Parts: sequence; C-alpha cells; structure tokens
Amino acid sequence: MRELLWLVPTLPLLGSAILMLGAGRLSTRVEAMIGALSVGLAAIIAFTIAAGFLLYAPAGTVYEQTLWRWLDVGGFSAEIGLRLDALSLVMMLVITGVGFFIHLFATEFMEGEEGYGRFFAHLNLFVAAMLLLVLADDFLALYAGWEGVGLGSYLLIGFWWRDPANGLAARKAFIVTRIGDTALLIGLLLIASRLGTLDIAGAMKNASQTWQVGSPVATVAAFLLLGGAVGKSAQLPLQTWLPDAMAGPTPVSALIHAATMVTAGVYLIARTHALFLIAPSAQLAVGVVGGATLLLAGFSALAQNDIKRILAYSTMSQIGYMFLALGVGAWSAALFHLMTHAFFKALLFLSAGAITMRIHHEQNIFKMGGLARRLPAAFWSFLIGSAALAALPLVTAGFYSKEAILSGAWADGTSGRVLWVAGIFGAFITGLYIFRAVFIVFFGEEHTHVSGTYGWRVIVTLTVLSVLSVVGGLIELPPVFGHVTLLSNLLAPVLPATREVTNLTPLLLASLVALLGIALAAVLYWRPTRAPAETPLWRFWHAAGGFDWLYDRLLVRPVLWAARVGRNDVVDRVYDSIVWATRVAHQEVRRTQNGRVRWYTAGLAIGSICLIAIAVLR
Amino acid sequence: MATAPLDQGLLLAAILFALGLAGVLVRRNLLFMLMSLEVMLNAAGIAFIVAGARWASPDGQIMFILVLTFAATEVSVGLALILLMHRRITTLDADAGDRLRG
Amino acid sequence: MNATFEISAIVAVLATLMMITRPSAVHALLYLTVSLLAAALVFFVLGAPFAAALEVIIYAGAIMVLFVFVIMMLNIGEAAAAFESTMLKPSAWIGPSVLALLLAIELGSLAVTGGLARPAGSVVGAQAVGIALVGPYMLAVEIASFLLLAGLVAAFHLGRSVTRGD
Amino acid sequence: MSHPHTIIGGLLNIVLGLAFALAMAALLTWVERRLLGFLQDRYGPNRAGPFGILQAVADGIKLLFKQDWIPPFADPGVFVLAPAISMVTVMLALAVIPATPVIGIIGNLNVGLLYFLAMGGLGVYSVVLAGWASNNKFSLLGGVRAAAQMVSYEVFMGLALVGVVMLAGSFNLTDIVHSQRHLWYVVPQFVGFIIFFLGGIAETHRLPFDLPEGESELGAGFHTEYSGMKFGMFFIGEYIGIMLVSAMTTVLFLGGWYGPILPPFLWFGIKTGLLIAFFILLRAALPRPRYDQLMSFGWKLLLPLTLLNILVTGALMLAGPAPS
Repeated sequence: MRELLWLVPTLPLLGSAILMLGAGRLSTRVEAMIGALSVGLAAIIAFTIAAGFLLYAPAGTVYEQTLWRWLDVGGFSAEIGLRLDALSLVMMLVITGVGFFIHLFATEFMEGEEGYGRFFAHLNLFVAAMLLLVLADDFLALYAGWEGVGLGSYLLIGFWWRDPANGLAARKAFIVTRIGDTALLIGLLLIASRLGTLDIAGAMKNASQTWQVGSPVATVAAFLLLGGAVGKSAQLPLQTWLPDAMAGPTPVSALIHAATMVTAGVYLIARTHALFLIAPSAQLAVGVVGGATLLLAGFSALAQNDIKRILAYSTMSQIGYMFLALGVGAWSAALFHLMTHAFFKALLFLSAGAITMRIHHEQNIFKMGGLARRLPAAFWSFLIGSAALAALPLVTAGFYSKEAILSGAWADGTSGRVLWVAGIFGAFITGLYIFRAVFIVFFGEEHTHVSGTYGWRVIVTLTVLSVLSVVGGLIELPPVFGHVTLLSNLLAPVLPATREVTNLTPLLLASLVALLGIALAAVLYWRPTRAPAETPLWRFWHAAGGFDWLYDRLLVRPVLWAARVGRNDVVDRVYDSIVWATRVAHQEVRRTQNGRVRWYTAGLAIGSICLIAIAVLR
Repeated sequence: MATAPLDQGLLLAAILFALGLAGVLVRRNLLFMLMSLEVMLNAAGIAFIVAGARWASPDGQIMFILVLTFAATEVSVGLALILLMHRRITTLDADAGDRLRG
Repeated sequence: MNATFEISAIVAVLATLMMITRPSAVHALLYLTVSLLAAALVFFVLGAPFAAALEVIIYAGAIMVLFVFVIMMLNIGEAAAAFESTMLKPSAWIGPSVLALLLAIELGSLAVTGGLARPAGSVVGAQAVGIALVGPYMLAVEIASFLLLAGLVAAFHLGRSVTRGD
Repeated sequence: MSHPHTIIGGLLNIVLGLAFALAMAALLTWVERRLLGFLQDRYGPNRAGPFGILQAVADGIKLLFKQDWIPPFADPGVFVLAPAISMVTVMLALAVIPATPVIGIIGNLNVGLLYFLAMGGLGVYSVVLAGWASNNKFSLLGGVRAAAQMVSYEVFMGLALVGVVMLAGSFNLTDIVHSQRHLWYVVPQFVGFIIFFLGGIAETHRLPFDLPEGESELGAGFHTEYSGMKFGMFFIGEYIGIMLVSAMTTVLFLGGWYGPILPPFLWFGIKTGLLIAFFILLRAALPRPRYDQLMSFGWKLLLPLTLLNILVTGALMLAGPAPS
C-alpha cells in the first residue's frame, strides 16, 4: 500500500491537468467530480497508507520512495523522492482530509460561478503543490512545492479577476511571500553548499555534526529559513498579505488558512528543527515572532467589521501560537495545534461562507445580526468553531492544543515565561474577538434577508468538521486529564520530546482567561447596536498596526521615486550609444545583403581563399 | 597497371574546382551557375577518387558515390527551382532574384 | 597509362574552360559532358573502374540529360544566347579570374607539396566498393537515400506548383 | 608498352568487328523489310539482286550521294554531332559483347555490364540533341519525349540486370556467360529478362516505344530535319542498337554461346538472330501506346517489379545455396 504514496500528490495534479486541458469542454458536473474526487481519492489513499503506517511502522519509522534521479553531476546527485515519516504523515492527512471537505463544500459554494472548472483546476494544483511540499525528501522538491503553493495562492486569490482589487490582492500575496521565498532559497542554497547535500534528513544529520551550537553559519541559515517561514505563514513582518488574501472565494480562504499555505512555515521549521536547535537565537526569534504576531493579530481582529478579515487575523494569531510553540521547543504541541486549528479554522471559514452565500455575499458583521434562528446549521457550526478557537475548556479541541502550547511555554525558562504571558493575554483576546463576532452576527436584530437552502454537501462538511473540532483534541490530553499522548508518541521519532508539566497553574489560568474573554464579549456585545466609532486607536488596529502604511512609505514609494528619477540617467547614454553604433553598423552590413547569389559566393570564395592561405603559408 | 599520377590528379581537381568557381562567379544565368557548381562537385569527386587510389581503399569511391547522390538531389531541386523562377519572373538572371536584399 | 591520364586531364580542363565561356547553354552542357567523360577516364586510370562507370551512367547519362531536358523545356534559343554573350563582358572576368587563379594556386600548391606521390596502382573493383558500401557505410547509404527522397519530394512539389500557376 | 603484334591485332580486331557490324546493320534493313513484307502479306524489296538482297547496298549508295544539307535555322555543330553520337555510342557498346570466349573486342572488361549501360546512357544525347538542334517544334517535342523515356527506361534496364549480377557475382560479361553453363538466367531471372527486353526496346526507341519519332503525330520526331547520310547514321545506329540489345540479351539471359553440337559462334548468332526477328515482329504486331501510358507503365509497374525481383532474388540467395 505504501508504494502508492506517489499517487497522493499525483492525483490532484492529474485532476488539475485534466481540468485545465478540458476547460470549456467538460460539463460542470464532471468538473466538480474530477475536482473533488481527485483530492478525495488522494485522501483515501493517504488514510490507508496512514493506517498501514500506524499498524506496521516501517523500519526507522520512515518510508522513502525514490521516484527518479533528477540530475547527477560530478558527485552531486539530486533524486526526486518522497519521504513519509510521522511529521509528513500528519501534514498529509490534514491536507488531504480537510482539503477534501473544503473541495466538497466548494462544489456547492461555487455553483453558478464563471470559471467553475478553472477554480477546481487551481484548487487541485494548490493541494498537489502543498502535498509535494510536505512529502518531499529533499530541499529541491520542497522548494518546488513551496513555489507551487505560492503560484496556487496567487491564482486563487485573484480568481475573481474582473475586479482589479482582487488582482492587486493576488499580486500582493505573491510579492510579499516572494520576499520570504527568496530568503528561503538563499537559506537552502547555503545549507546545500555548506553541507553538500539537498536531502533533508541527511542535511539535518550533517548540520548537528558539522556545526557547533550557536555557530554563525547555522544561525544565518536558520534565520533565512525563518524568513521563508514567516513569509508563507504570514507572521511579522511579512504578515500584510493575509488579510488582503480574503479577496479570493471563501473555500480558498479556508484552504489557505486551514490546510495549506500558512501551515507551510510551521512545517518547515518543524522539519528543520535540528538546525534551530543548534541556533538558539533563531529559535528564540521564532518564539518572539510568534508571540508578537499573535498579539498584534488579536488586537487587529478586534477592530475588524468584515467577518472574513476577523477570521484572517485569527489565523495569523493562531499561527503565531504555533510559532511560539516552536520557539519554546514544544514541537509536538505546535503540530497538535496545527491539526486542531485546521479543523476549526476550516469549520469557521466554511460556516462563514455558508452564512454569506445565503445573504448575498454580505461580509460586514454589523449588517447581519440575528442569524441564529435563521441559519441554525451555520450558527451551530460557527459556534463550535468559535468555541474551539477561543479554547473553551474541556469540550473543544482547541483547548487541549492551546493548553499544550502554553504549558510548553511555561516550562521553558525565563524567555518562555515572557512568551507565556503573551500567550495567555492572546488567549483572552481570542475569546473576546471571536465571540464579539458570534454575538453580533447571530444575536440581536436582523439586518438582512436570508434566501436559499443548503445542499447535502455543505451540511456534511460542516458536520464532519464540527465533530472533529470537538473530539480532535482527545488524541493528546494533559497529565491531569488522563495523560493521553497518542500524537506525541507518533511524533517521537521525528521531533524532540516536549517537557512535561505537572503543575496545574498554567492550565487553570489558560482556562480562566479564555472564559473571561468570552464573558467580556458577552457583556459588551450581547446587544450589539451599530458599528464602533472610528477613534484613532480603532483605526490603528483596524489597519493591523499600520504595517501597510509603513511599508508603503518605507519601501514602495522610495523604489517608485528612484525608478522615476533613474529613467534618464547617465548610464542610459552608454546604452543609447551602443544602440546607435549597432544601428550604424547594421546600415553598413546590410549593404552586403544585396540578394545576389554571386556576391555571396564571392564572399565564400574569398573567405576560403584566406583560410587556405593561412594553411598554405603556415 | 603503372603508377597512378596522384599529384597530377589532385592538381586536376584543384584546377577544375577553380574553373567551376570562376564559372559560378562570372555567369549570371542560373543554369550556367548550376553547371559550374556541378564542375566544382565533380572536382571534389576527383579529389576523393585520388585519395582512394592513394590508399587503395574503396572509401574514396564511396565518398564519390555520396557526392554523386548529392549532386543528383541538388540538380533535381535546383532545376525545379529554375523552372519555377522562369515561370515567375521570366528570366534566369540570378541578379534579378534579389528581392530579398537587405 | 600516364599518357592516357594526361590527355584526359588536359581534355577535362579545356572542356571545362570552354563550358564556362560558352554563351549557348547546350554547347556549354556538351562541353561539360565531355569534361565529365574525361574525368571518367581519369577515374579508370586511377584504378576506380566502378566510379568511372557511375560517372558516365549517372553524371553524364542522367544528371546532364536532366539539364538538357530543362533547357529544352525552357526553350532557350538564340536570343538567350545573344543576351548571355552581352553579359560576358571582358571586365566581368577580372575579379572571378583572380579569385579562381588564387584558389587554384593555393590548392595546387597544397596538392603538389602534399607528398602524395606513391606508386599505387591496384584496382579497387566494384565488389570491394559494394562490400564497403553496405558494410561500414550502411548509415551513409541510408542518409543518402533520405536525401534522394527529400530531393524527389521537393522537385515534385516545385514542379507541381509550376503547373498550378499556369 | 604492349607488343606491336598485339597492337596490330587489336586494331584489326576493332576494324573487322565494326565492319562486320556495319554490314550486318545494312543487311538488317533488308531483313526487316522482307520480314515485314511476309508478316503483312506483301512482297517487300525483291528486285535488286537475289531476293532483293542488294537493296541495302542501293539504299546506302543513295544516302551517301544525297546533298549534305543543314537547315539554316539549325545549330550546325550540334546538328552534325547528334547522328555521330548515335552511331558511336552503340558501336562502342558493341565492343564489350563476347560472341564467343575468343571472338569479341574487349569482352573481358571487368565492368563490362556497366560500360554497356554507360554507353546506353550516352546514346540518349543523340536523340535529344538532334531534337534540339533541329530548332523545329516537332523535333523538340520528340527530343523531350526521348529524354524522359530513355532516362526512365534506363533505370528499369539497369535494375533488371541487378538480379543477373547478383547471381553471377560479376560485372564481367564473359564471367556472366560462363556462369550460365548449366542454367540460362532466363529461367531464374524471367522477370528481369522481360523487363530488360522492354527497356531495350525503349532504349532503341523501336516500335512500339518509338514515341520520339512517332511519325503519325510528330512528323518524324527528332530526325524530321535530317537527310542524306546524317539520316543514314541514325538509321544505322538504330539497327546496330537492335543488334546490341539482342546480343546483350543473349549474353545475359540466354547463355551466350553455350549450346549443344553447333560451334559457339553459330549458337550466339542463332540466338541473337531470333531476338532480332522478334524485334521486327513486334513492329508489325503491336500498336503504339500513348506517351503518358508509356511513362506510367514504366514507373508504376516496371519499377516496383524490378525492385521486387531484386528483393526476391536476394532473399532466395540468402535462403539457399547460391546457384553459381
């Protein structure tokens, strides 16, 4: 069964190819079938492989499949291969599983849209690239998948290309992540040139043998990788593209935020954790970035009126938690949160999508109101997702994963305590902003008209994801609740163990702040009236700390100014004169092209006479 | 058979080649140019035969046969082109076909 | 045998000289044929009877007839010859003659100083040529056949479009 | 470099051979007319000498004494050259025919067969140049037809001989005859025999393949403008050509001089004579095809057949022991 691993990324790619080639020739039904089933089949294969993997773990708990040799030059050889270990297994399951349900949802959500087939073609491409990224056994293929993800996100964010704003958003996502990609590429090249291999496992082994802890090269390499991760995962300072990425259709947002793209950075750091372990400063930076981002994004989410932007900032914030976990060495906790986050964030986005598709794509929460009675299915699923996001104690998956992160931070010395404080505060804000949205959207007066009904595909998707959001956390329980460590055990061969925390204080505090946040939201927004006043503080957080403004002043405008000034500089004269000389020479040489065969023959003859003369006289 | 005059053979090839070249350069009629080209090809063939005779190997004659096939192809295509040109611009003057001048 | 060779060589050179100076296409062609026949004799003397026979059969007997055929189809008569002789002004000869002379001197000096002189004289018969042709030169034969096929197709196509243009 | 005796002997050989050939050609003109007479149920020439046998002499004398005239619009040099080529090429080709192991001019030439084909190829010039030099549209049409017809049929003729060469393993005509000691090649190479003979008819532009002349459509074709002995040379060239093709067929397919009881020379003469008679019979019996029929017959039937013949011959030679 493992031999079929190559099919997992290939099937969505194939689906994408068929959809692209068949554009305009296939019926909508067939397009939907191909789009959803290619990922569905990949998911089935992935789960079968996973079952086999868990029951009969391969030797070294790693399964490697070499597909073909890519290049073999002077002792350097790069093979395209797939590598399945616990880490990529978890990622693969999340991507294919959650990805399939998002596809299923999208087949209904996108009905009647122009470019239905194109949408699924790009969606499949996106999933295929992400699968390649997580299954790659060397940096080359990983980078290929990494760029493929960037391409897929660009295509999907700009899907409604008739509105220029969407195209701009797509470009922004592409260019901003490109900065991170460049850093990643440099980092990978540095690793490849210093360690002499592109194989990830080999490179990590070499790294810990070659480099001392805190060695400058390792630190630089780790920081470069962090740059790449920060770009893809929308962390400080490259976070600005994510809110704009909401321009894409809602299933795209769900896919980007839950299963693919933003988790790539987390995966990358987890995959190269050996490098970060010998570069403690870089690891600390990971944690600091995560902590700062989660606070910034949390405050920003409080000041949003668009339901999708609230969710976007919440993603940023939750990825910040994962980074924080990576920074404090709670590796499996980061993966745990990644998984549960995939469930409840997909659920939140899809139920938000389910709401908007019934109210004419209205996304402003202040124009909704009172939808709990009208849309019970969307309400319950959104509520479950919100509860999971806010880490409602005991009953939600998000609680257990977030608790694992916070206790990991608690246990990690002084810097960990500082980050723990940030995390606790973030948890409070999380409860506040998400339940602000819940109360405003679902209670109070109705401001909008509801139309249409849901098909089975929406209901099934929401139900499955709701269940997962509740029970998904039960695979890993803290010591006080029975100490279940299924995920940690699975990940043990791949990731270093997390420190055990038996102290109850962090757990109780985390539960308390989450409840406090929800309670405060209930107090403030139980009876929502109107949109908040635009105080300067509100504007500051609405613009997510003004990073867009800052970057515009700091980078975009100077570059534009330099380009304008440099249009007519001295250097151009040089090139102009080259052009002029070429033109003159062309005029002269062109006389020889007189179209007369005898002339050309004479030229040939003179040339050969000269050449033979050299041979004769020498 | 007596000694084969190899030097003179090559000399003959050189002279014929030069004469063919002169013919190509002087004549403006495509037909004559093609004939002069044949002279040059034949000169090359003679050189091959001489070389084959020098080492008493069949390779020279084989190269000559290949030259012959090439000449046959060249002439058939060339003559077809000449016919076409005669139909289109009613002259065989090579310099009249200079509409592709730069 | 040297006498045969020398006579043939002189005939070849003179006939070629006549060929490039004739205004009439058919006359030039006849001189060219004579030159080829003389070359065939040279081949025979050099111990290449098979090549000599091919020179006559294919070069003189087929390729040159093709020329005659085209000349007859184009019906190049007296007028064309008269026009041709106006183009053959003495001044037109200067440049090409110099070039050709230079080339002849160069090639000739290479030929003479090349030190080829060696008493050869064994005849390489048709059988030897044939065995070499379909043995080590098989690929060359195949490529030559491709060339001929291409030539056939090209000539046919060009000829067709002529008739369609009528 | 050779013994004077052999030089003189060689010259004598050449002169005698050519004289014999010319005499036979002259005789053939009479034979043809008499035979045609028989076949068409009329007399033919029967006045001069016994059975009119001196008619050939009378015709020759008449041709020799006619005015030597060149049309003013013709190209004089080429006009004179053309009939000379006609005669010279066939007579040169005759040189390689081995009538018996000892009779023949240079019967042992090692590329004799190729030499024969080469001379046949050059023979094309006579007809084509005559047609061009006459500067007359009938002649020109005849010349164009001749060029296409003879060049095409030369191909099939040459290819038809490949089977014989493969079986004999030599281009030497004497060797080829020797290798037919037990079995004439007409048996294993029947297809080659037929095609060679057809090609021979086309090469000598005899009826029914006399389209270059085609007197009912082109006047007299390429020799419309010819008269006197220049015409006579075409005439003689054509008859020697008939003899040549017949002799060649005998050598290549009918076992040359081999035969029981009678001396070799006679056997050769009998076989050749019968073939010549067959040539004449064809003239009396068959209509002339249209020009396009002639060409498509050649390229669409004879060419594939010859190639198939070569293929089958080669395959059989590879399969079984070569019948040497």
